[in-house]
Amino acid sequence: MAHTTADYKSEVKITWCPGCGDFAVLNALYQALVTMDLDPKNVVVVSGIGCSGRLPIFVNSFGFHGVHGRVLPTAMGVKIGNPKLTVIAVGGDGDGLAIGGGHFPHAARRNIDITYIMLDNNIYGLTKGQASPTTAQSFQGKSSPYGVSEENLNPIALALAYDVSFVARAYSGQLKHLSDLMVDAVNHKGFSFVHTLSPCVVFNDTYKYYGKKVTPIAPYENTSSKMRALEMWQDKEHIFLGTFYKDETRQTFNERIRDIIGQFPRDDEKYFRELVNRYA
Amino acid sequence: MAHTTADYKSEVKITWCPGCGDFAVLNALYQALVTMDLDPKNVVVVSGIGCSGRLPIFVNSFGFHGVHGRVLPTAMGVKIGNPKLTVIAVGGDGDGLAIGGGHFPHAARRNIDITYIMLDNNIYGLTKGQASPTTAQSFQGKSSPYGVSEENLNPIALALAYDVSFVARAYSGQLKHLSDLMVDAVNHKGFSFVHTLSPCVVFNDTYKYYGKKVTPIAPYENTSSKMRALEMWQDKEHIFLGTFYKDETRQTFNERIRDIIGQFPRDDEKYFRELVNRYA
Amino acid sequence: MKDILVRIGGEGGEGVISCGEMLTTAFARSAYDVYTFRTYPAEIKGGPAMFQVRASDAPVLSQGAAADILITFNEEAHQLHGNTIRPDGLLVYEPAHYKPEGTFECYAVPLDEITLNVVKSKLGKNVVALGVCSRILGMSIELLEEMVRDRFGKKGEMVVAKNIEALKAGYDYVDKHPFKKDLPKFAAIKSPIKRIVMSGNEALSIGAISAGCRYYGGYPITPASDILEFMEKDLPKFGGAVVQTEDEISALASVIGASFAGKKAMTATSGPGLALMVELMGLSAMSEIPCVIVDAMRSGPSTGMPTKTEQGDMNLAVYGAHGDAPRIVLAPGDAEECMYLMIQAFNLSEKYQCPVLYLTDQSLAHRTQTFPWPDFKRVPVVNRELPTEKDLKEGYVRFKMTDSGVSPMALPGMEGGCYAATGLEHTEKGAPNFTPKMHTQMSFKRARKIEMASRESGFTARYGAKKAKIGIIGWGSTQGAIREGVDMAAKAGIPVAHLQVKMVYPLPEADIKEFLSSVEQVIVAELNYSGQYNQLFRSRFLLPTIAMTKCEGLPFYAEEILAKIQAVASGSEQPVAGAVLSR
Amino acid sequence: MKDILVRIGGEGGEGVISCGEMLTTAFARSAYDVYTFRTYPAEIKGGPAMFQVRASDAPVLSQGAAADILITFNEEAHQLHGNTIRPDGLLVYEPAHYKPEGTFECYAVPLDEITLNVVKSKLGKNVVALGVCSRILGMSIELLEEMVRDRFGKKGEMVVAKNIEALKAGYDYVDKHPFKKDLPKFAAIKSPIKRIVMSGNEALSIGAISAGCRYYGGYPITPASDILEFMEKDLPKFGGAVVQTEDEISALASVIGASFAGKKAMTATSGPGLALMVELMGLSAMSEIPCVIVDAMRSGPSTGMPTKTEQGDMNLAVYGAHGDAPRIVLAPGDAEECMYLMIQAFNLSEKYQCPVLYLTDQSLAHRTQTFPWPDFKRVPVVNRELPTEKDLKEGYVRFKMTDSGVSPMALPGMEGGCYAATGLEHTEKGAPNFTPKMHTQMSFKRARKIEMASRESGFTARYGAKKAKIGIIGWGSTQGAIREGVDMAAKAGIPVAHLQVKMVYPLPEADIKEFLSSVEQVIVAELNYSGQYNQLFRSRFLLPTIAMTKCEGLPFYAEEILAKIQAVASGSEQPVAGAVLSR
Ligand SMILES: Cc1ncc(C[n+]2csc(CCOP(=O)(O)OP(=O)(O)O)c2C)c(N)n1
Ligand SMILES: Cc1ncc(C[n+]2csc(CCOP(=O)(O)OP(=O)(O)O)c2C)c(N)n1
Ligand code: SF4
Ligand code: SF4
Ligand SMILES: [Mg+2]
Ligand SMILES: [Mg+2]
Repeated sequence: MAHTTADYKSEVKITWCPGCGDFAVLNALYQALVTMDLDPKNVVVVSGIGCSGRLPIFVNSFGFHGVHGRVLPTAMGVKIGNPKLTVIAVGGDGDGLAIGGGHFPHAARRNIDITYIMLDNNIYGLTKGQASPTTAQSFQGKSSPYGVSEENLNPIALALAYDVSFVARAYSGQLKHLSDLMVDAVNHKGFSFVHTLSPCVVFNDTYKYYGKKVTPIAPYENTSSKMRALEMWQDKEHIFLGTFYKDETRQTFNERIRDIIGQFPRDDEKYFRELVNRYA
Repeated sequence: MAHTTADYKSEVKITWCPGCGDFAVLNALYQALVTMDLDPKNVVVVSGIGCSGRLPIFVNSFGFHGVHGRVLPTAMGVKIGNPKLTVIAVGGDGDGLAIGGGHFPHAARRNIDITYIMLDNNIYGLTKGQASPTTAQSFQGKSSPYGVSEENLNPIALALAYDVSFVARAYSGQLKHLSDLMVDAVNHKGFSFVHTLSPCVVFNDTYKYYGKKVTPIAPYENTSSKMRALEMWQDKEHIFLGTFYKDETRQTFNERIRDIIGQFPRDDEKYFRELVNRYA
Repeated sequence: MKDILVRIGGEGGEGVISCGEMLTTAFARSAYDVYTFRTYPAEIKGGPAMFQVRASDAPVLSQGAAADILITFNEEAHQLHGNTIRPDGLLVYEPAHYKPEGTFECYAVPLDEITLNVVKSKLGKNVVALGVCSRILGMSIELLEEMVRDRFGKKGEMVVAKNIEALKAGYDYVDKHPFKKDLPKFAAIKSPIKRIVMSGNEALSIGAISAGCRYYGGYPITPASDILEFMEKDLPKFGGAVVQTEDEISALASVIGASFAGKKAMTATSGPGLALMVELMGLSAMSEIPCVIVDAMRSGPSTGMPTKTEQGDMNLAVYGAHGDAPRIVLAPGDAEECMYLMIQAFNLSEKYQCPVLYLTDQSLAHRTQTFPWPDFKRVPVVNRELPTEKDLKEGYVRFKMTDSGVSPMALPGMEGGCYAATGLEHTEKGAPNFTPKMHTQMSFKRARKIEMASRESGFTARYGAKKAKIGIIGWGSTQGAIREGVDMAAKAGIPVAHLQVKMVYPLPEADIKEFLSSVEQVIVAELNYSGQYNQLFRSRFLLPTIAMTKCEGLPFYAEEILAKIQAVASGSEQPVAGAVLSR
Repeated sequence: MKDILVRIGGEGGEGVISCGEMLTTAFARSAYDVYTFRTYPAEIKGGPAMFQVRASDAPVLSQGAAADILITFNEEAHQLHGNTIRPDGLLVYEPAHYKPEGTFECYAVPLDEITLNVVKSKLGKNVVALGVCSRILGMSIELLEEMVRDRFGKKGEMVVAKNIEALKAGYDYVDKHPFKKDLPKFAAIKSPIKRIVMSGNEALSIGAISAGCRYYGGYPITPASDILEFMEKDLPKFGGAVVQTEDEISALASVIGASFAGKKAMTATSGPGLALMVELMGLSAMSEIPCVIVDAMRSGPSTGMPTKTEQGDMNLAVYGAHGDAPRIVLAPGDAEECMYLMIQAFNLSEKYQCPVLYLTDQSLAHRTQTFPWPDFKRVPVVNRELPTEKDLKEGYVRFKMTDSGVSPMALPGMEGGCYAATGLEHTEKGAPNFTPKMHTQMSFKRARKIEMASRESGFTARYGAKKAKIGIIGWGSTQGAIREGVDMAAKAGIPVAHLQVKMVYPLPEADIKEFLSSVEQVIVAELNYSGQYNQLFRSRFLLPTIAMTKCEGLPFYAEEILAKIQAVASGSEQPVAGAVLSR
């Protein structure tokens, strides 16, 4: 019997603020899981710390709400620990681009077969409103009374430079598209990144701004062209939604590990003997 | 009286292996300091840990041989601590792209007015030969007996995605060019990055490989075109040497700080009174 | 003596906190002392909010326990806090919502209705409640009006007028509907002391600025984020720079960098961030570069309970290093101490060229307390020793062996001062050196400085009896609750001596030994599970102590201290002994 | 009893190390026990190299001090090590380089010349030296030839032949030029025990694999890098995966992730890396996910002396956490223990679902020692408790309160087992919960598990006298030197009891108390500046101890232990007392 969204809802009360973009992401995820009809017991949602980081707690599947910024290496460990699992990493813009920014390129290098959904609200939500690496310089908030001193990062640009094999962007304001993209990302063979614009209605409500700026990537765009993807990133007029780039020809990390292990037909006793004999 | 290279040489015996690419970088730096005629006492060379990280110890200036991977935030602290200093950050590919990879985008966002020379030898030298984030996948070494499982990163691509305001590449095999580029980088207003190919002759001798592959960036190239720089990165045939991209129109971090502070004419007593009065 | 506890409960967003804060300021401006406490809901926004203020004409030492007055904005608040009213207390409730019962007096105030009638919106409810409160407490309406003006002035005359109307409506309601209970009145009294009300975080930030801190690097984390925000806003006024870094590692790296360049610099964080700073604390110790690290502790381990208090990071602060990396660990006891001890933190860091950790906790960080208008000259500022002209001319030796272990530190820009700081073991000149002799000597040098610091005076405070059977030792934010518990015990006929230790590490041995020689049994009280300071203490003094620990995310209540003292006095609580040797 | 120490010195790159290693294997194959030691130059490549091997027909307990034979490849080696030859020792020197003098016998061997003549290149010098050595020691040429074949076989017959020629040339030279000194001969003896020679790092890697470790995540760092390299090469043969991560934080994060998914997983690092793992150690403790962390300690603080030994990370291992994050800390005493205790490390981690730290140090990590062919069945493998069918069907409760504190752990893929692990405080079901009651209960649960672990037996080892005035306690790599020192003291007429503690934390109380009741004074010996274990010990047992510390980057010498024992026996060293209370 196919699963329904109810199967993926956990018993824990959701603590997000009314209107938070993260609700849409959670609902899109429920919907995507229904679409893929995945058994909750074979799904692990891994996160860091933040409002967005609470997401796994609200999903009835296995979940791992780890520490701030370490969602990608933790998720990698889970996926290597049991390659049969569907592993979905979620986390905020602070979690993934500030404290955890160092792990992103390496997940990409490994092409580890997990999906990374970044819930980008252009703010530190859980700590109540400090500027994040994607906050606009003009933003005057608690930690930026005179505006933000740093220019903001573009997560799509980073993903392209890191050679992530599936690079896409979605928006909490377009739940169906977000959910479909999640399905594509999870089905992608390799590391997939869904940059998700998910406004924080309390500390940096960008719904209006994004509502005006977002533009779907035209269906005729060639998602296998890196140069075209780079051009789209350089476009300062539009905030494109959809799949920027996709490459399924590359080996995944688990395949790579499988190949190395595969060179050695199972025979523990023999290998122990050989191992010890090296020292005799 | 103008300085000579002797003024910049420290008393400490150099511990690098004969033939190491880092000698060229050190000599190029001595030369660059002579060219700019900088007073040793106003120069701070900051580093992380690695063979390359030892560099400041061999320079007669102020130096800071910090911990592994933290050269950029340390150097930023020095530059903010005393904006009059010339701050040069140096470190390895492991130091800057593995453990310290998370700091690079943020130094770029701040456009902090320091120069970052990455001594890329495509290996972990000091720990004796493990693969680094820039090691080719085909490399079979101590930590990669079956080849490297990860694809390698391209530091120029990262710098461009991070919007570093001066992006260049040099090579230990071309000392004069390296030294000239260092001068350009130090003179650049803002954060400058010199990706320096500096082979490790013991664990991954790439002199021959690079000798064949390096190609100067044509003098007619427009260094203010990001798209052109992105194209050059995408070029898999050549390893370009020279300045990929340069933007001096952006405010530096120290300027930004100066502007904020500048809003408040010095009057400590008044501000203390106001401060405390808030709580009365 | 007047001593009252007002607790206000409602839904987050209804203005419970701002009502409480204004009431607090009103007390302070009337020259009473206050001590506030609040809880944080699990929800990011909304959820049940609680704010309480205890006020007295004598110093207030702790948050207090049972409420004299409980003001509920809704029924949930009554469900959550109804059992915390004194049996003879006063409950202010909203008759439209529910009908309470109890031994206490139930005083109906239709807050919603009054608000709707006067302000024509739900938004002024907290100001109406403030009016009700202040009238109940016998405060003058003029004082309250002034406060409303101060608070809303920026928003324009319209807003001020509306709020004053709301305030008066609450005030008038009480006038027209008298309650029965006989409560002390808190009319303004004359006092030579101008009081300010500050949280621990605010006080220490001001202390840091006055100590000369001119660089702050930090990463947001509850409950330390407001230090970052304070500095972002105010440090530039003093010519200082602030960077919100990409993580805690870079925060401390930048602090050490700035300090190397000659600036006094600090960071602030909480447990998870401190955990990430361990490697760099070692660098500061090894390269002898001063830095100050504030840890506003919260419940751990791991992410734990971010909005709850705990003193669980002492071990990490004292022992958090690979290798022996001596440092100094301080812990202020109340908001005022947060300010002055912070100056000492910078002084010690500069004097001994080492990391100084500064342990507060969520309760101290966020509670507000009254104290007198600060006198910054009380603690003279100390700066690091710089090399003399002669030192620089005659071949500068950065890590010169001296009796105190302290060597003059050259700053970039000083002619003749060039050296390279390093985390490697090094010679006196700073060159890497791995010989047994050098490592032993330099380890001694680093430890020596901390030994010198242990001899600094003024880092303990005694309270209670001069000599007593029972002694109680505490550190940090528990100061007030312990003092109050000791006072209670004295009243109950049990004299107790109390030692508050402000320098957690190294141990201020002379003071502690003197204290020990004046008592027969020692209780070591602290807010963590394992009794971390107790372990440190026992290890040095080899005495069987009685550990008093609490691991609930809450501060001590004075009553708990009293109960423990009584248990020890009656012999029902015994010290934990060690082992015995043969013979 | 035969007991010999051969020290070889030369320039890095001349084959000093490989010569020593082959000699070591030759001893082991001849059924002698060996214990090696080497130093690392400051230079990345080149610089002075030293390798020594001590061999005996009885167990070898420490590296030894004075050399019976010193083989110098060049004059610098003599300058560096000349003063470490016994007065009656044998110095092998290169007459082309220098002419030594001393009470010892100076035996000229023109290594360079022989090598040039035979191998026609400088490269075979180390094999010539090996021939010289083996002849001096009375080993059979056949054994040596076999070894050369084993070592160079992969490089082809030509290379083997050349090396055998070199070997023989050295051997023959000694035959033709007899030396005078009377040395024990090390001809192969018959032994029922097949010996292997392994370093601590190698032994613990094999132990981990046999414990069932199937995921390794690590970042290179001296002196732990070779564990990573070992695993990269060999773990795949057992179906395991290895990742060289981008840093230590991600190493431990990935280990915890893999363990959550059901794999036994580990990482290895040294001090600076351990410092970065502190936050995640707390996560492992809080979310009760097993993991094993090896710390091959080196001299600190900070970058310190990366190639030198120290036991300076104990504090960080035991106390490195914000909040109370109980864990287990083990420390093996020699190479063989590295192997078996590693199985216990995994067992305890699985059994108690907590982090287990495993402390070795540079000297133990890199020295090689002989021990019998391993019997992996000696330590049965323990796996974590999984929920039963019933547990899963009846509404799975991840953190169920139990007497032992341990709750069955569901793995992803298990029907009915869904839960979310979190670093937040949580209910039994795992849902975030910040109530005082839950935090107290869960803190108790986590601590309870470690208390249970402290009652596990077999984590101490006694040596020496059963009852004695003097007791000496040590932990980790110092085991052998202490035992040898105790033996020496016994010979000198001072009986001493020794307790080696393999479980550093929690304290194996029963065993320690029993030991304490058998001695009158206690020395606590360790290789760090502040006496870290001594503090931990004193804190629990409240006994005035005599700390024996050394902070030189070098292991203890048995002679130093003896000297300390003598000082204590003579009364010239007194225990450090605590404080006194009134009364
Ligand atoms: C090591 C560490 N540092 C800081 C924090 C405090 N903290 C919690 S969430 C967060 C950032 C939240 O921003 P983001 O990652 O964008 O998530 P959001 O709440 O916006 O969804 C921070 C700084 C922490 N938990 N751990
Ligand atoms: C926290 C920490 N982890 C690991 C190390 C060990 N380590 C020292 S240098 C180094 C990497 C060296 O590679 P790279 O940065 O490329 O510098 P190189 O030696 O090649 O110049 C490592 C892993 C360390 N010193 N500190
Ligand atoms: S604070 Fe912002 S991001 Fe967090 S739950 Fe509320 S709206 Fe969402
Ligand atoms: S190991 Fe490599 S990088 Fe290091 S000094 Fe030698 S040649 Fe240079
Ligand atoms: Mg965010
Ligand atoms: Mg390198």
